[in-house]
Amino acid sequence: MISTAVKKTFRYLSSFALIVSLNFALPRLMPGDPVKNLIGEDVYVSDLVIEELRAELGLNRPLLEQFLAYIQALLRFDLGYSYHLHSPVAEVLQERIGWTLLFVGVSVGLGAGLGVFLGAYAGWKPETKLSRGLSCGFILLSCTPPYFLALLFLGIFAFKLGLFPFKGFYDTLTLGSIASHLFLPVSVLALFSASRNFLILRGSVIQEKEELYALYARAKGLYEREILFRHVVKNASLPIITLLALDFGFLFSGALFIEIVFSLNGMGTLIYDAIIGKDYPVLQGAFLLIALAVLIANILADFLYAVVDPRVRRPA
Amino acid sequence: MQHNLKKVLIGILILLILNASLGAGAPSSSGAEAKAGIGNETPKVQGPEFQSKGEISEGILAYMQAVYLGAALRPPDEATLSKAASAYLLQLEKTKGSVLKIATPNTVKSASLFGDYSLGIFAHLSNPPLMKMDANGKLVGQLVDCYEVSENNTRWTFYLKDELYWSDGKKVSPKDAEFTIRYYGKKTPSARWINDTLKSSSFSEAENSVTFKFNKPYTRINLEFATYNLLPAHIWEKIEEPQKYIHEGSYVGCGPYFLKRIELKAGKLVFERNPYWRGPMPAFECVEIHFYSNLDVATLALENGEVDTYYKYASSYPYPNIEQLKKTEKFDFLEKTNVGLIFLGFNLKKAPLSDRAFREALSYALNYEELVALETLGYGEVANRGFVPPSMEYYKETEKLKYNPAKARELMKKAGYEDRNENGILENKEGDDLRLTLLVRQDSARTAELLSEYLEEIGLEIEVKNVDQDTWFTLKDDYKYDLTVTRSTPWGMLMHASWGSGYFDSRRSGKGVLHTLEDPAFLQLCDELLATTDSAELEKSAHALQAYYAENLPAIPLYWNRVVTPFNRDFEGWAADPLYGIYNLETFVEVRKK
Amino acid sequence: MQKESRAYKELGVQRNLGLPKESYTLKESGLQKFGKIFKTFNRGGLLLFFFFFFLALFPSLFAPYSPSERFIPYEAPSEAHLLGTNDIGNDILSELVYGTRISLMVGFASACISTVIGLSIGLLAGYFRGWTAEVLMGFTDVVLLLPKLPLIIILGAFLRPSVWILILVLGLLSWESLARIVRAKTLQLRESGYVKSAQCIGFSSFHIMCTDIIPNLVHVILPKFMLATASAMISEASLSFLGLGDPSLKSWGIMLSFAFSRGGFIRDMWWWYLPPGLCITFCVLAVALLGFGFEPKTGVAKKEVVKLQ
Amino acid sequence: MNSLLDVKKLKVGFEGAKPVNVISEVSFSIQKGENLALVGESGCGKSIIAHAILRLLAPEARIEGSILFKGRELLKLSEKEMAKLRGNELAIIFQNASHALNPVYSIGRQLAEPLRIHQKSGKTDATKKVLKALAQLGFSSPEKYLKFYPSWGSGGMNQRFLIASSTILEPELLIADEPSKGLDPARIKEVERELWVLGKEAKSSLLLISHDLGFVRRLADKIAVLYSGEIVELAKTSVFFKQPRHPYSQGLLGSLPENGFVPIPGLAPALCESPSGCRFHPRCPFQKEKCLREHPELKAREERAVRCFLWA
Repeated sequence: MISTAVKKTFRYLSSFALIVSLNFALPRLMPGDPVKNLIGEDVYVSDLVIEELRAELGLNRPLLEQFLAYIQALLRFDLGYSYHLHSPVAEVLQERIGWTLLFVGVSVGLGAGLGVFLGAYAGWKPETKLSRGLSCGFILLSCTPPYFLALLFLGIFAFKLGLFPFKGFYDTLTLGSIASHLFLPVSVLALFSASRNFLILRGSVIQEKEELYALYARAKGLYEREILFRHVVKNASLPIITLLALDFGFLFSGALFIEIVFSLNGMGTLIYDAIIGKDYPVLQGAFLLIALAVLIANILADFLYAVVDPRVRRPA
Repeated sequence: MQHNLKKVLIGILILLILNASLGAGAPSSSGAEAKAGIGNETPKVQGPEFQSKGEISEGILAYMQAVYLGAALRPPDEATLSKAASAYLLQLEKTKGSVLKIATPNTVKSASLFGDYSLGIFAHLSNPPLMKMDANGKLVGQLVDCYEVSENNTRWTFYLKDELYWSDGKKVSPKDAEFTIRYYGKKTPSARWINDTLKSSSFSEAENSVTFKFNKPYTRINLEFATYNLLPAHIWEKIEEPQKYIHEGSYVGCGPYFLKRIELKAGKLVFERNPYWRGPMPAFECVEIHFYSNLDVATLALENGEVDTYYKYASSYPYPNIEQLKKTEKFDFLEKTNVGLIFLGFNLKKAPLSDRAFREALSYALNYEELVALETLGYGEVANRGFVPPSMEYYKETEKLKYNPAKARELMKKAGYEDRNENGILENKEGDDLRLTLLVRQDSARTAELLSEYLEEIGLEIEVKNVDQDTWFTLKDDYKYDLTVTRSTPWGMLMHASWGSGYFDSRRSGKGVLHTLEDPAFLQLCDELLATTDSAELEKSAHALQAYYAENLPAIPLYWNRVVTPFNRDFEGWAADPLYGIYNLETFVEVRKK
Repeated sequence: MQKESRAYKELGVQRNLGLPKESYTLKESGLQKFGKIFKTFNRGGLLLFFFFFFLALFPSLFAPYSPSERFIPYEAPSEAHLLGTNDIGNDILSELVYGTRISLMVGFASACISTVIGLSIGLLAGYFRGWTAEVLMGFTDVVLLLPKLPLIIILGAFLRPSVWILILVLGLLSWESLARIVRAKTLQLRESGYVKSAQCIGFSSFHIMCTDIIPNLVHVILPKFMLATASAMISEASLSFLGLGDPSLKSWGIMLSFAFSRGGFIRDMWWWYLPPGLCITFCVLAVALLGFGFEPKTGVAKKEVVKLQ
Repeated sequence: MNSLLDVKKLKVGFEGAKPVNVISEVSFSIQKGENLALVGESGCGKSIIAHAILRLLAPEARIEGSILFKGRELLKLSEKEMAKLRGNELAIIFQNASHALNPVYSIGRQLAEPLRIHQKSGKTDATKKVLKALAQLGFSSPEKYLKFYPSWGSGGMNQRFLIASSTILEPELLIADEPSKGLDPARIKEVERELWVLGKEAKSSLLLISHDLGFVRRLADKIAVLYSGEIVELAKTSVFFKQPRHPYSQGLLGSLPENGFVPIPGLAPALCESPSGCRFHPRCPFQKEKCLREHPELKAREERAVRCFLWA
């Protein structure tokens, strides 16, 4: 047991180290020059000034030197300074990650709950019209591009029915305003993660309900629903744990489109602007944060899996 | 209602006394003017129900001087004064809490006045630049009454307007103007030229003027000073690193409104009426700029009335969405010919585009009417060979571009480009097929489709290369293309020697700039334009430049489009200028609900 | 994780030969299981799939005009143009029909690439424990943690933009989740009786993998293949929304992004943006229904009998 | 005579592509406190009868005849009423214990479940009962097993957990489906003792399903031999073992190790294709021409019922 834990941590550490260096290399591989981006489109600036700016941002040093400086700064938890947002990257990320986690976290929670509940029902009675309808509905959902659904929702609920505001995390910093502002984006992202969970869980319940323990539960006197929720669902939702961890990366990029449509300035738009504007420190910081989040999500999933499924761990 | 009125009355009296004390404290200038005005007739207390605070306070001032200081003045009778004061108070009361909302896709990304490009533009309302461009493209003073240029364009003197007050009550002094220009010069990379070329600067409180002495002649200073926001010296002196100064709270401004709050999370800027603004009183207490990162969402917000109008820097309201707005019958449209335009740029450093005859023949291959119809849905017109649109100063009428594929083929043949091996593609003089790369960015993908269709019709093989923004800049700078579709912004057209010369002059570099023209005749024309500020000479050189374009076709303007700005019908008083569209002081002071 | 053996199979095995559950029975080997599964197709999915396949092979039969022909722009649906015309006047129906081939190619080709890579890495990592597994899974973790968006831009910028580059990019970036699931499943299958017995009998590990483990992975691979096709098509559409796609591709994804960027949504031209969206959805629905076809059918008489003898 | 369980002319068939009937007209009864054993080779339908009694068959099953449990007709009960009975008065022990227990829940929770469902008893009081049941089954320190999981223990331990779980409410009728399957002789002894103790203390009667005759001999009062879906011989244990009448019973006893380990030739027919006439005739050493054509009735005489023409 100890050796697998050591091996696993070594594997995670090495991949994380590789990610850190890739985070450094990736932005610099992208075409385009951050200094030119900084100056803006119409302005004429002499080359002297450009060189001065490049020196100021430390981009004139050889790559290796920049890389070492980046690593040293990282060890001091200093993520550097954003070129475009003019403030330390750590602050920018801290402010944005809060809102994005709220928005993505709630959607993932809702999505998982909805997906598991409806998936369990659809798996338990696959022949009924309702579960067939649900299956096709959720397949349709999982195949529509995220921004397509977001725009449709906005068009119908915010524009035609005028039920919800159009943009921003809030108008005034009150709970009511945040809730009404985030209702549509959360429902779109929740439907998305629900559609992925639903499909996986439906298949899983169909297999699990054939198991002998389900029959024995019935022989113990449990009635229909009780068998499903007291016995089958826990077994069937094991793959959901790994799916959520795997999907964590997808949810950040999926949220990007929803953030663009609903004009929420969360992590998605931050990364998109940084890519367009070649804001290296922000890119490095944001990718590091996402890699860390996905890594923690996976470690958490492995741990949670061991807690939920005793077969994986030896007797306490 | 009664209770509010009483409270406001007391408030206004205190303000006036404060003003009066300030006014008295100020040196003779305002006093003299007041004396001259009062002597013979009652102060100007008439006109529309809006009294500008300036007139009222002068009236009361004169009354106080007559009653308490025994000045030999005929005090204005109480009736007109009290009517004016109560009208003013009623007006204040009525517009309490009224908000003008503007939707814009130019999102502000960080609360740094110096760092964020869009915030710099929107801050014009609270910290207006010294100069501005009027409706027909002429540079006039905004916070400045007039300006003088002397010693062959090295000494510029600007005379500030008198009744300008910062929103914290202090009077605007020429010291602020001098500080602002020097501050920009030192702190922002794009204004570094000021730092290098400014020899000396001085200001005089007496004439309320500021003078700048440069070490070499500059003719475009009036244009440059239309972009630097006037900053209060007593606040910004303390800020060492403006680029890194993040501040979401209120900024002190001297415009009709001051920037109260920047709320990035709610996606809006909030401006509030400047209590010390002495000009005509704006009709709205607040102006809110709402950012929408998606164009369609912004148009939806406009349609169902969440916002009153739409503004995007240097471009029009999306043409396909206009028809939808018209259906709601709630909107009027302000149309002005755009100073910027979409044009087909040529790589003049590489055959066959370096050959003038080839470019001439090519100009006949493009179906301009269809381009206007499809790209601007009718909100545009076929351009002239002179490239410069009529909305620019000293516009010269030149020959219209014509679509005639037969003539295009004929001219190609005459220029020596024929299809000798009958494979449907013309060959160049050395005999190999003409394969041209058309480099385009994502937003002009459709235009590229149309252009390649037209050019293939006359026998040229076009390979369209769709690239993202940065790849376009790098490939353009390395001249790795034959044709490219790109756009010019109003500010870009005015750059360098103006009339679009900034885009072609090979001595310049920059993101949007093609720098393809090395022809000495063109360079000489540019230098002439840069050397003079005299309007007659400017006109002559401008016309020569436009004739040069018509003659040599360094680039073909695809169409001249019109900047369309929709606004809610129950508003009136919008004013637009070519540089910043409706986002200018005149609009915010004049605009009212019907 | 699909359970390794179902009640009926193991009851049945035990009954017939009276051997303990762990024994190897030729009758139930992986290969035959694979054949049995393939027969149970879902008719709806098959029909839909072949309709799109046929559409991709012979577009000229269905399309009234050639996709590049231009008429009056922004026209509403009429008999001349069943789905109206787009912003530069192309007939939307013809563009849709001609877009099938490219969309199917992008969707399925990248799904195949990601499935093949994911399957092989997962299988190897699952079957051969020890160092190879660690290295492979480490590599998968790295790809999992890599941010997708910049990679797409870099690959797009360096290589000449073409449909094959897009397929390669989409294929290379979506295999890691399949690899992890296949590895977990292979670890389970490796422990099961018939694999151990096959090893005792001396089959080569490659043979064991092909005949026993892969057929049992079908239940894992097919739903994943469906999800991979769906996400490939969606990413292609979303890329163009961000302005990173290749507009000369004329696929459904590009049509969808032009519909949104050229005023289709605002002018309520649902006949412009709904059809490409629905085509992507139904195409993936076809694969999904095929996927569901492989699920064990409940209530088949013979199965019950075997279960409870 | 109020027998505990009275099965009359039970017929079980399955719908589907090719409808097949599996059990044809089986009748037997169990008195209170009496143990009956259903014996037969693999594939003769023993388990199907057990599942039919508890109505655990799949929806496609067609069940005719009647099953009276304490006078109530089980086939008429709704699923909800049936659920109240199962586990409470009528319980079953499945054959493969490791799969019958839910892998992700602890033994403590699974054992307490019948208590919480049927008697709505509180957590502490349920745990007390569970500990008592575990002690009864011979677990030295039962607390250790509350947080135990099925995957941690051996097949034998799981078997005892399963028995504890099915008998915790002291059901009146306990059906044990192959409890001795796959266990070593020592374990079989333990299971035998546990079932015997249960019979004595809880006065619950037992329907034992097995193919292990030795095991059945010690536990059952009456024996019914099943062949290809029908009962061929029904008799008291002592009488049966002394003198089996039906050729198949004789064959079965003959195949015991202590009787010379003589196997019955041929294989049991699959349930869906049963031979004509007497179903045992292809393997019967006393096969007569009549046996091929007619199908013998089950005739009861001298405390025994045999379905064979020899038993006239």
